[in-house]
Amino acid sequence: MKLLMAVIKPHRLDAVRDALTAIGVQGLTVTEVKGYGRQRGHTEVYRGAEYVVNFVPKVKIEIALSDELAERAVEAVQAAARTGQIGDGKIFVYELDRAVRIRTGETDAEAL
Amino acid sequence: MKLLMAVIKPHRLDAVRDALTAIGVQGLTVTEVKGYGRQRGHTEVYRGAEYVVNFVPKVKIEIALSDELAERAVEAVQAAARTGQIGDGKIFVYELDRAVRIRTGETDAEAL
Amino acid sequence: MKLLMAVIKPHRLDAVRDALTAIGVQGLTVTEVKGYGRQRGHTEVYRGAEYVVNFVPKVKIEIALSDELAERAVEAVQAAARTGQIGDGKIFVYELDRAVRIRTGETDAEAL
Amino acid sequence: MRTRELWLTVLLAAAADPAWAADAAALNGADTAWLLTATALVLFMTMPGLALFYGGLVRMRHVLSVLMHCLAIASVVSLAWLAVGYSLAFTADQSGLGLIGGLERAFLSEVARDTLKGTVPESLFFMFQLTFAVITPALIVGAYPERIRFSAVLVVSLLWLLVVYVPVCHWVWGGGWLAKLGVIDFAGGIVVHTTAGVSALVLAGLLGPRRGFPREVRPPHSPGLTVLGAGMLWVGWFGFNGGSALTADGNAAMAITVTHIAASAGAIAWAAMEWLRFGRPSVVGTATGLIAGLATITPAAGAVGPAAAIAIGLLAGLLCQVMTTLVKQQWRIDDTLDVFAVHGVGGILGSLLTGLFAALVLGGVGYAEGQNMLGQLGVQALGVGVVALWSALATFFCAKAAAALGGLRAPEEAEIEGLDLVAHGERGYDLR
Amino acid sequence: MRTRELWLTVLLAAAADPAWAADAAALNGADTAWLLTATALVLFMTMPGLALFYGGLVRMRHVLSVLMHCLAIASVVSLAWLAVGYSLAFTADQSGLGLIGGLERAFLSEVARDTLKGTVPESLFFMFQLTFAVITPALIVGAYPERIRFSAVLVVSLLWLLVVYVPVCHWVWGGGWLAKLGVIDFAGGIVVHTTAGVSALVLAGLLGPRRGFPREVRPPHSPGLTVLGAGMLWVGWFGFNGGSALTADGNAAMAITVTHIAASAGAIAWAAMEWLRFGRPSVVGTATGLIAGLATITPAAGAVGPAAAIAIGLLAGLLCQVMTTLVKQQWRIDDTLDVFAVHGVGGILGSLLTGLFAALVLGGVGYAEGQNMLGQLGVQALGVGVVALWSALATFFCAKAAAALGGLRAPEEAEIEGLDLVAHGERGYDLR
Amino acid sequence: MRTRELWLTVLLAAAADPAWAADAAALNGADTAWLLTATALVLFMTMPGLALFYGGLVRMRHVLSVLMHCLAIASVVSLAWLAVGYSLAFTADQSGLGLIGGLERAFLSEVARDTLKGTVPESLFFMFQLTFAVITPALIVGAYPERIRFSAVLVVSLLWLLVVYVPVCHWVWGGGWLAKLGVIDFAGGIVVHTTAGVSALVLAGLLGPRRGFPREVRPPHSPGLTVLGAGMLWVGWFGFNGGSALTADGNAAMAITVTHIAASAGAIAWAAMEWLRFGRPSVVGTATGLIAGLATITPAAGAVGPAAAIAIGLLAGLLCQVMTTLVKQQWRIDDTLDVFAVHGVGGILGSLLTGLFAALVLGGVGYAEGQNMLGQLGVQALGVGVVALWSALATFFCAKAAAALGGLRAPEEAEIEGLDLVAHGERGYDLR
Ligand SMILES: Nc1ncnc2c1ncn2[C@@H]1O[C@H](COP(=O)(O)OP(=O)(O)O)[C@@H](O)[C@H]1O
Ligand SMILES: Nc1ncnc2c1ncn2[C@@H]1O[C@H](COP(=O)(O)OP(=O)(O)O)[C@@H](O)[C@H]1O
Ligand SMILES: Nc1ncnc2c1ncn2[C@@H]1O[C@H](COP(=O)(O)OP(=O)(O)O)[C@@H](O)[C@H]1O
Repeated sequence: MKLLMAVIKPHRLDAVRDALTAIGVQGLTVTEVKGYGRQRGHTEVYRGAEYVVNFVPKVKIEIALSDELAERAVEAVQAAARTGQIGDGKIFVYELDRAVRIRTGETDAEAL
Repeated sequence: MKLLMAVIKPHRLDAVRDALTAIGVQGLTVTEVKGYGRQRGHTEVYRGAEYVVNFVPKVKIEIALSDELAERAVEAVQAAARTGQIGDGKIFVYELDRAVRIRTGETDAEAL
Repeated sequence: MKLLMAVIKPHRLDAVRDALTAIGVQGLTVTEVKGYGRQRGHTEVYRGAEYVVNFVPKVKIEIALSDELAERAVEAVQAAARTGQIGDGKIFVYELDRAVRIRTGETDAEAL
Repeated sequence: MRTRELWLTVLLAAAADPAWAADAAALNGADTAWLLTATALVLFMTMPGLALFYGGLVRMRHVLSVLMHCLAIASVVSLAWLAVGYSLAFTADQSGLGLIGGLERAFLSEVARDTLKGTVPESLFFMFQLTFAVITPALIVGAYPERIRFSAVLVVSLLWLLVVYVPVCHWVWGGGWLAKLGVIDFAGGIVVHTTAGVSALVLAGLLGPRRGFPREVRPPHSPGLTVLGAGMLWVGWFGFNGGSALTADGNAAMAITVTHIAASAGAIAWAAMEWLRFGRPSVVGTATGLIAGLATITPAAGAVGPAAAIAIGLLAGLLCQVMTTLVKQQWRIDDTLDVFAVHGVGGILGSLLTGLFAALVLGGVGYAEGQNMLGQLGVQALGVGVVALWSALATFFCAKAAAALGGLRAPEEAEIEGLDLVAHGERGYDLR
Repeated sequence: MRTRELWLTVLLAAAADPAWAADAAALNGADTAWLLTATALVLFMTMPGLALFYGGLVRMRHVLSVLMHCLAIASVVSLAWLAVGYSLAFTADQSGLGLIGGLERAFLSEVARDTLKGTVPESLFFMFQLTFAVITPALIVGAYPERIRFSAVLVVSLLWLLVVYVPVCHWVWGGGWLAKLGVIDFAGGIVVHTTAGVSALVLAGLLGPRRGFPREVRPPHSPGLTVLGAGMLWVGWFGFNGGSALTADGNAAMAITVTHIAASAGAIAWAAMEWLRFGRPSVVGTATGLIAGLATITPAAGAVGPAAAIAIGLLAGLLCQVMTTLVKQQWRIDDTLDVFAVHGVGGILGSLLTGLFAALVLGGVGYAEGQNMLGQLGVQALGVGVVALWSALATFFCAKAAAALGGLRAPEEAEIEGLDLVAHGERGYDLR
Repeated sequence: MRTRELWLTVLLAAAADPAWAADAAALNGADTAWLLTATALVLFMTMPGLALFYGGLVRMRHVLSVLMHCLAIASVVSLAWLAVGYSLAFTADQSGLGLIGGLERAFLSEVARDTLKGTVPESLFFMFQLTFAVITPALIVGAYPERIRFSAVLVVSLLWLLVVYVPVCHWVWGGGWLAKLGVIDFAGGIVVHTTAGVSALVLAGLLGPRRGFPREVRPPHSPGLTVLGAGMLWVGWFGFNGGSALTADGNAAMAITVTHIAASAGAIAWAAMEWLRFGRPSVVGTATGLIAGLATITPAAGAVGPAAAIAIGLLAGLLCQVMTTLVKQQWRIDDTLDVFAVHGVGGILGSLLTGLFAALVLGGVGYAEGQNMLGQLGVQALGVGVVALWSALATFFCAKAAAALGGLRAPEEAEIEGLDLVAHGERGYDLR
């Protein structure tokens, strides 16, 4: 099992979710985060002075997947999240040892 | 060392924390997240129209644990978070390479 | 590749980011979280009664790194986040299988 | 209550033409101007003042339900007041017992644009009183947030208006039996605060506490809203107490003066006591002390002087704080936003202190002819006691009726997920 | 409109000294006191009332832009009103056609501290009317949030003031042709709500919908702000309708009475219908019904009685709710905050109902001599129709002008990232 | 200041009965009605207006402390004003030097319900002035948020009231030496804004900047609150300046007119300059320009006409914006919420411009007999200069006293964790 974690632009969330649903992903978890990277933050004007805000609002999604789905999920996320502009974000994948569905106690692939 | 990550219903948080404390877990980190899964979101009425909100508020907890504790922690979380209704959430476990306590520089098991 | 995840005191964030930039880290992702650990929460007075709040505001940072940088990053974070007082937080490191830059499709080290 | 200027005009006019004179005697433009303003100020106290004051104190997931309770009460009570409430409260009791008025003024019938009540249009007097009829059941909202059914709010508030507020209003302000006994209640220590406070306690007891009470309740989700509401209540109270003079003169002016002073003293007393007890004063507490001072001066605002107002405010701040702890920690009654401890206790305390501080020697306006301090205190105690008892009994009945008609308490799921979402299909904040 | 008291003073004074008399006849302190207050109340409706009402309904990332729209309109329109608006609206038409006034009062020239208009200082009349001129284009803000260019807000609002508001105001309130026909519009059912509502619809159509409309729009980001704003509007409307009497007497008093009753009825009707349709009433809906009731009673507030106010409020709550669905779901016009459905429909409905409920038999003040119900209804319909048409046409022209001068619609990036950040360099909340 | 209507009544009455006449001459119901309202409006400016205006501008973790500062100042100053402040400011100086009044009115002694001051009850005059005494030290809150000790707020505010506000108020409004010289300060350009602004600068300097100033300070945590507060200040200012006429007549009317116009012009000027400098206007900036316009017109509101008000507002918006940058970026003084740049500079500018625009040829009311423009400008400059100097010196002393009594600055931990939690045990938002 894999865990796919992606940091994307907030307004791409719906598109990404649709793309994942299309390939059979049934659940995911979303967190609002702030990113720091090549994409610059913005400036805010405040009473005659400009201030720079370094962090950019992003959305992090986490999806637990069977190994087979993982590859396609990476592609799906990349395609749906892409705008072609700096700050589109990253996809990370790592190995999961276990997964449990709390309600039923089912584990691993069945838990997803 | 393991990292246990669980996505649960917000109002089970206190029960889960108590259950973990009971088996000797000393620390954990909590994040507010939104979940998408089998549990449907809700509808909101707004000036003569209904809108569907797909995401459900959830709480994510992350706990670094020694390998021995991990198994019992999974059980403890599952028991405490369970309401038996759809949307109770998931538990994921993965391997940690290292842990450091920032204050003291202690590492691994001692850091937890 | 590694993923370094650290839970730190919120007001150390800028210092940590600066320290990481100094050793060549180019991006990171920040989440607001609440921590539970040895550091006690606070009490709030409300109309003639005191209430205890157990959770402490913390900031979680996640950084994907090449294996080489990982060691130095752990040190940098530890040095910059440390105040010497209880509640300074933890650093966790785990293995990443893959990283993808969404904009370009670059992978692994190039994606960071 | 008339200004002297008007008297004069009348005197002069009376000579010229009797028909004109009667009319001219009646309408005082200045009183009307002030009462129009005061009416707006008292409406402002409920919507949005009280709604925000209470809304800030509850958990985030119930904030809209509290606003909804206040808004719904304001709307529904207004129509009920027009339909029968005003008439029952302010027309004469045919029986002569002074228990309840008649229906002559139902739907304001026979009230035209030029119908007067004292020196002001009767429609204005009706409106001013309406704003009091609205805020009183709205005060009770603080007893039951986070767990009541919305339908129960409507049923209880409407019934309560008719069986508690309207009769008590008639007894004290409508020329009823307490008025005849000479009870002093300038702006509602008995009619508003005692009734609401006692009823809140009863209702909270019947409804049962919130899940987790008292150990695991959460602090206010937005004290800033509460301070905003408290500021509005403070300002609005100038209309509440100042408008109760029904004239634009020194009575109104002194009423707002003592009102303001008591409010300040209440805030200071509460904050000081928190500072001593907990090492730091809170803004929610200070705002609560402010409201305690305001509630407590309310019956006295037409009768006492500024020095007495300081005493009244300080006592209010101290006693009401003690009572919040007592009710919640000792009695274990989840009167969630302390309606009884602040308004009930404040109203009762103020009504009694009015008997004391009305004394000329204490800077007050003195007693009616033939009355003395002891006598007045007795009358005040009687008034408070009977009204408290009646409020408790009648509220019990209202709650039982609501329980029969659809239930009192919201399902547990609503309490957990939030009344906002479950009862109203909305969320308080969508911050993205 | 003068109070009788004043009449009397005048009569007596006239004998003594004619010069004094003319002066004394003119200024009525009580009317002045009330109109000063009413002016403050109506300003309060726009800033902060309406700004918050609207601000709570949009997405978080656009909240400041909405506040900015209201603030900018208030500032810019105020200067334009001083420069030419007031004069064009309220001085006589030299042509005698009653289409538009002259420039004698541009920059309030010749208006000194003791210049009067009726019984009040002319500067006060100017200010009272200014607050109406401000809120009317501000109402239209609800048509275009989340996607309009800031420069377009300024251009459209200024042009619109001059080509729609000022002439219509002259026609109806400035002694123009509709006034001569005997149209009744006490406080702005035609001048304010019909103009704003119809123009909002046209503007929303020309601007196009928000991204994702109608399937993926988001619910209000902070209904609490909306309720706060609604409460302020409610209270402020006492100044709006009560002040329109221009006197502190029974006319003002009855105006606020029917205003309040219609508001309550509107809220109840809207909530009840939601309860039936969706199983639960929402606070945003209830507040919207309140505003619908207020808008609808506005033209009628000087002419109808309390029973009629209930009917007007209930009809408003029902019809306006139906219209929100119709406009958005059927017509597919993204009049985002329902300006047409609430204000436009409310204003039109109220203006027509005024013709009906002004009838003596229905508790109203009756018709002018020689007029009857049918005739009055005809005049009202004519007024509404012509004004709606003119508003639509002229707004089309304003929008085209703004499109030419810098564009109407903000770039897509601004819509996504938020107008707050992109157009104003700010964020609504920085919660850390 | 009396209305003519009243004059007439007096004339007629005088013939009839001299005893009545004296009395009738005195109380004017209309003036009283308006001043009751104005008093409520000015209290509204501080609580909740100013509290929110400032509260929105600070970091989230300090928001409640700012509200607490305003609330505590309002409460504590009110009692101090009752105890000695009012008497020292408004009774005659026995020495004849016009430096400070006596204690005859301490605790309002000898003031009954029918005691008059001019045409209004003295208790009302006391209350109206109280609201000014409250808001002035509350303005200074903007100088020291996010880092001051709560006890220092109390000590500084109380001392400052006694050594700065009360004497200056006596000099200018209490018949003191500046009044005798003929200084014009209609509603507080000198008494309120110059004193508060200069003192804020001194206090900010002594306290030292926030951690991270000026590079790493954070933008306002909730500009919406700030706009809400600004709207309340705008409306409340009608009471501030309009009420300062003390009469319900053309003086009050023209005062609110020029007030409103200057506010609008200030907002426009600030926004336009931001647009030019940064490519986009901000809502926080626009609201700040509005306040700058209001502060600047304050001394002039009784003396100038609408055209002058435009000029005053525009100059205010431009100069105050330049000064915010100057103070923070050049002088490096962390006057956190720009009290000096907005209120101090506005008050000084306005007080000087009053000397200019009072000229009859510029649409003003003209100078006192024997005075001309140059002379008046000289007097204004003298008044401003002396008051600024005295404010600076006396504030230095107040700050040192507070430093001795428990310290000025909060511990670093409180600055980092938030004054809300550390000093008051509360958090601004609990959004779950
Ligand atoms: N090394 C990293 N570790 C974790 N998150 C990162 C890392 N680099 C970038 N990110 C996240 O990805 C987001 C986008 O990265 P950025 O460098 O701005 O643009 P791009 O993805 O186009 O290269 C950042 O805002 C941050 O949240
Ligand atoms: N594959 C997944 N990866 C990550 N999180 C998931 C996944 N599936 C579900 N979740 C999380 O678990 C929550 C509960 O899942 P859901 O399918 O609604 O109910 P259940 O846990 O009863 O099967 C979701 O709201 C989401 O946050
Ligand atoms: N076992 C754990 N797993 C995950 N997070 C932890 C764990 N223990 C502590 N934390 C996080 O680290 C923070 C600091 O820990 P704490 O025990 O308070 O102090 P210290 O880091 O000084 O030992 C906690 O608030 C929590 O967020």
